[in-house]
Amino acid sequence: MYSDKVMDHFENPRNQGTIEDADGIGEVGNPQCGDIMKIYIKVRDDIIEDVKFQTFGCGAAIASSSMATEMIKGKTVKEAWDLSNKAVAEALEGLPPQKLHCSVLAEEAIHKAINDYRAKNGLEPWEEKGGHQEHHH
Amino acid sequence: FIYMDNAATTPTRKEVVDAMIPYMSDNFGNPSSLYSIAELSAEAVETARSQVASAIGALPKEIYFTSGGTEADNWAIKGVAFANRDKGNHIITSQVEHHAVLHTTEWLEKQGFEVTYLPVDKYGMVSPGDVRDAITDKTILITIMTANNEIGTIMPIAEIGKIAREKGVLFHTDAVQAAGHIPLDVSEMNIDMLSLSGHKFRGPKGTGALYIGKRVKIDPLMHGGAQERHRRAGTENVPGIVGLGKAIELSAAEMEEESGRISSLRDMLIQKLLEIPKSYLNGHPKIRLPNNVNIVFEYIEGESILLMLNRRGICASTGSACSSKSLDPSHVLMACGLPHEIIHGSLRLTLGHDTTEDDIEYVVQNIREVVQKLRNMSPLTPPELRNN
Amino acid sequence: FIYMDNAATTPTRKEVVDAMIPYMSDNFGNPSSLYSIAELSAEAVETARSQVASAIGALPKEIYFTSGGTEADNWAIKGVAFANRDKGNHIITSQVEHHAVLHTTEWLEKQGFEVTYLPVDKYGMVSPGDVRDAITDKTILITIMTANNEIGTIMPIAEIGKIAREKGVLFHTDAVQAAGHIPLDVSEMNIDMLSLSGHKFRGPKGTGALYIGKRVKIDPLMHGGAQERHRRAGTENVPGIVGLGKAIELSAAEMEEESGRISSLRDMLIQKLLEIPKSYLNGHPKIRLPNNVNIVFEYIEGESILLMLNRRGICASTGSACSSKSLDPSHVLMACGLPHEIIHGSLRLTLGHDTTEDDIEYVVQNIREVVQKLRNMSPLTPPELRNN
Ligand SMILES: Cc1ncc(COP(=O)(O)O)c(C=O)c1O
Ligand SMILES: Cc1ncc(COP(=O)(O)O)c(C=O)c1O
Ligand code: FES
Ligand code: FES
Repeated sequence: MYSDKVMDHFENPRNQGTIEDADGIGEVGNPQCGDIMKIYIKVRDDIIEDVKFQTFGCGAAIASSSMATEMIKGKTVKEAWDLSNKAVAEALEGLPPQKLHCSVLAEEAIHKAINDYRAKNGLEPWEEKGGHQEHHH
Repeated sequence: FIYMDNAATTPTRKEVVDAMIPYMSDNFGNPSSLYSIAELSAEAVETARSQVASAIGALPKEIYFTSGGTEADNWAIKGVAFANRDKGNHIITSQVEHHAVLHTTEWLEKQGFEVTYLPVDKYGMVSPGDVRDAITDKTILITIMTANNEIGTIMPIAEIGKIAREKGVLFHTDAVQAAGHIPLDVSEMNIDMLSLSGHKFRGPKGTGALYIGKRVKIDPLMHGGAQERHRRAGTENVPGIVGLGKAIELSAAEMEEESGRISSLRDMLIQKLLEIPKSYLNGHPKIRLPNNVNIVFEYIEGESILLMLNRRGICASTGSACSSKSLDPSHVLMACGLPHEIIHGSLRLTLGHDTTEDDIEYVVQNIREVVQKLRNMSPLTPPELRNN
Repeated sequence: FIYMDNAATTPTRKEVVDAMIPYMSDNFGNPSSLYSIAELSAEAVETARSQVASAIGALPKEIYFTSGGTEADNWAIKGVAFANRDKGNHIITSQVEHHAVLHTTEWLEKQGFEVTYLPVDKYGMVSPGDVRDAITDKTILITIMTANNEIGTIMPIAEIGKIAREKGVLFHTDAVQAAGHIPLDVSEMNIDMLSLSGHKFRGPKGTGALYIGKRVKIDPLMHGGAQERHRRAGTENVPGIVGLGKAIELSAAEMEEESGRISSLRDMLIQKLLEIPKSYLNGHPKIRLPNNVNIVFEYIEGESILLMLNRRGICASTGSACSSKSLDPSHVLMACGLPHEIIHGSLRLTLGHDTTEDDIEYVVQNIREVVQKLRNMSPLTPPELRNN
C-alpha cells in the first residue's frame, strides 16, 4: 500500500522530537480525527535552521511529517511556506488517495509554525489556506 | 511471519484442500444433472450438509449453502423482511453487529422498515432485557451476533433466543466468528437462523451457510435455478461446499482441545500486554472468544502500530479509522463508549491453530518496542512515558 | 465417459487449479488487511480483474466479482431496480432468459415493478424492434441474454444495446453462456452491465463477475464490508477469483482456434443426428453458440434418453419436465412455439474442450440406438419408425 520511501520515513523518521526554545510551533489536527501533528522550528537569518516534529497518526502522517521537515530544513522561511502537500506526497513517491489528507496536515502544521514565528517577531501572519481540505474523518 | 489476524481470515487447512481438489477437474459434474458423475457431486454436497448440520445441532435439510457469511446475513435479514412484510416492519439488532448486518438493515430502512439498534455495555454486551423491551407487535426479526468480531465478546444468545421464541419473533444470529470455535446448538438456543463462514475456521473463502429452521418464512436472496431446494439458486460451488463441510467437521472434533490451548495463550498474551503502562483490554474480560485479544495503547495510533508490526513479521488488525478505507473509527469500540482518541490506539490480535508460546513472547516483545517508539513520536504522550 | 454437457458446467482446467492452490493455504491473507501477505492477495485479485476486463473490452475498475452467474444477474436486476425506483418501475426482458433473470423479475413484480417478457421467434431470437417498441418513459432496465443456454441462439445484443443507449435506458446482458466462448465487447456493443460465470469456461464453480459501466446507478445486493469498492461486500474468494481470471484469459487467447474446432464438430454432430427420422434442430441454424446442439426426437421423452445415454457413458441434458425438479417443461422451447410433446423429446449436447471426432461418432451411434429403443416402446411411434 505504501511506497518504500514512505516506509523508510515511517520506520526511520528524520527530525523527530521537540525543540526546547523553538521560534515557532504549529499544531494541527485533533485526536478525535486520529491525527495530530506538531512542528517546531528554529529560525536564524530567515533560514529554517532546525525543525522537529511530533505526530500522532497513521503511517502516511508520520512519513509526511518526516519528509516535510527534511524538505524545509535549511530553506528560507518563504520557501518553507511554499512547500505544498503535493510536493511532499511526490517526494514520498506517492500516497494512496485516501491518505493524501495526511500530507495536507504537514503543510498546515508548517504554516502554523511559521505564522507563530512571525507573530512572535511582530510580523503580519501570512494567509493560511485554512481548514482541512479533503479531510473527512 | 507470525499471523495473529485469524478473525480476518484463516489459512485453508491441508485436509480441506485435499478434500476439495477431486471436485475441481475430476468429479466436476453439476449436482443438478442426471448422469452418474453428477451424482458424485450431489452426494458430496449432501455429506457437507450433514457435517454442517451436526456441528450446530441442526438437521441437514435446514442447512443452505451460500457464498460466505455476508451472503448468509443479507439473505436471513432481507429474506425474512420481504417475506414477512404483511406481519410487520420492525427489526431489532445491536450497534455492534458486523457491517454485513448493519448495512443490510440500513438499506432496509430505505425500503420502509424500522430498525432498533440496541446499545451495549462497556464490554460490548447486549442485554436480553433490552431485547425484550424493544419487541413490539410489528417486530418480525431479531438479529444479534453470537460473538463480536472485533472485541470477541460472546453475547447471551441463548437468553435472547428464549425471549424471541416466547414472543413468537424470529431470531437470527450471525455466528461467523463463533462457529467452529465455541459450541453452538440451534435447538437448545432457540435460534431460527444462523450464519457461518468457512474461511473463519480454516475452510475455504467464498463459502458459508445459513441454517433456516422450520418455522421461518423467507424469500430467496438469489433467485434462479432450483438448487438448494429452490431457496438458493446458482450452480453449487461443489469444491467449496466440500471444503466447508470438512473444515467444520474437523473444527467441531478438535474444538475442546483447541479452544483450551488457544484460550490459555490468549490469557498469557493479555496479561503480558497489560503490563505496558496505559494499556486496557477491550471486550469482556471473561466471556470472550478463545482467540481474541483486543487492547488499547493510549497516545498512539493503530495503523502505525500495524505497519511497524508488519515490518517485524507480525500480522494484526486495528479499529482505527486511519486503517479503514472509509476513515470511520470502529463502530464497535464507539458503541462500547470509548472516546475516539482511545479507539485509534486499539490493536486486535486473534490467535489461531498455528500460534505457539514462542509467538506470544515474540509478539509481546515487539509490541513493547513499537508502542514505545510510537509514543516517543507522539505529541500526546506525557513525559514520564517517553524515553527519548 | 463422454461429457457433452458443457453448458451445465465444465471441468476446471489444470492451469486454473494450479493458479488457485497457492492462495488457499499459503498466500491466504484477507485482501483488505494491511500486512504484506494480504497485499499478495490484493494484487492477485487486481490481476484477475484486469484479465476479466480485457476479455470483454471493459476497464478493470468496472469489474466486480460475484459468487457466480446467478448472483451477477440478481445483482444487476435488483440493484438497478431498487436504485432507480424514482425514475420508473418498468423492466424489459424476454421469455427465454435463464431463471436467474426470470425468477428475479417475477420477484420484483411482487415488489411493485412491471415487467415486459418479450416473445421470441421460432429460433428463440428476440427482435430488436420489439425491444424498441416496449420501451416506455418508465423503463429503467432492459435485460436480454447474450446467448441462450438451452438452444444456443445468439441474440442481437449489439442492436439492442444501440437502441437502449439511444433511448437512455440501461442495458444488462446475461452473458453466462457466451463469455469465454464468443467475442464480446461491452463498449462496442453498448452494454451497461454484463454477467458471467467462471465454471462455464473451465474456471472454478462459485465464481462470477458483473461488469458495471460508469453510467449505471445500482444498489448492492450484498451489503456489508467495503470490499469491491463498497459495491459487493464479503471477504473475497481469492483462489476463486484468481481461477476465474486465469480461465477467462486462457479462453480469450484460445477462443478463435477453439471455437473453430468445436463448431465444426457441432455441425458434424447436428448433420448426423438430423439423419435420424423425425428429428429437428432447436435454436437458430447458424447464429448459435459454437458448442450447442439441441435436437428433438419425436415420440420419445428426454429423461429416458438421458438415462440410457448415461448407461453408455454419455452425459447430456434435456428440456423435458421429467428431468427437472419443478416438472415444468423448458420455458425456452415453449417460447419457441414447440408443442409440449415435442419438447419432451429434446436433447441438448454441448461440446467442450475435450470433445473429439471419435466422441461424435460414438455419441451418434448410441443416440441412434437409444432413440430406436425408446421409439419401439412408445405408443406414439408410427409403425414405419418401429423395428420390433
Ligand atoms: C461477525 C461477522 N459477520 C460477518 C462477516 C462476513 O463474512 P464474510 O466476509 O465471510 O462474508 C464477518 C467477517 O468478515 C464477521 O466477522
Ligand atoms: C444463461 C445463464 N444464466 C445464468 C446462469 C447461472 O449461472 P450460475 O449457475 O453460475 O450461477 C446459467 C447457468 O446455470 C446460465 O446458463
Ligand atoms: S492520520 Fe488518519 S489517515 Fe492518516
Ligand atoms: S413421466 Fe415421470 S415425471 Fe414425467
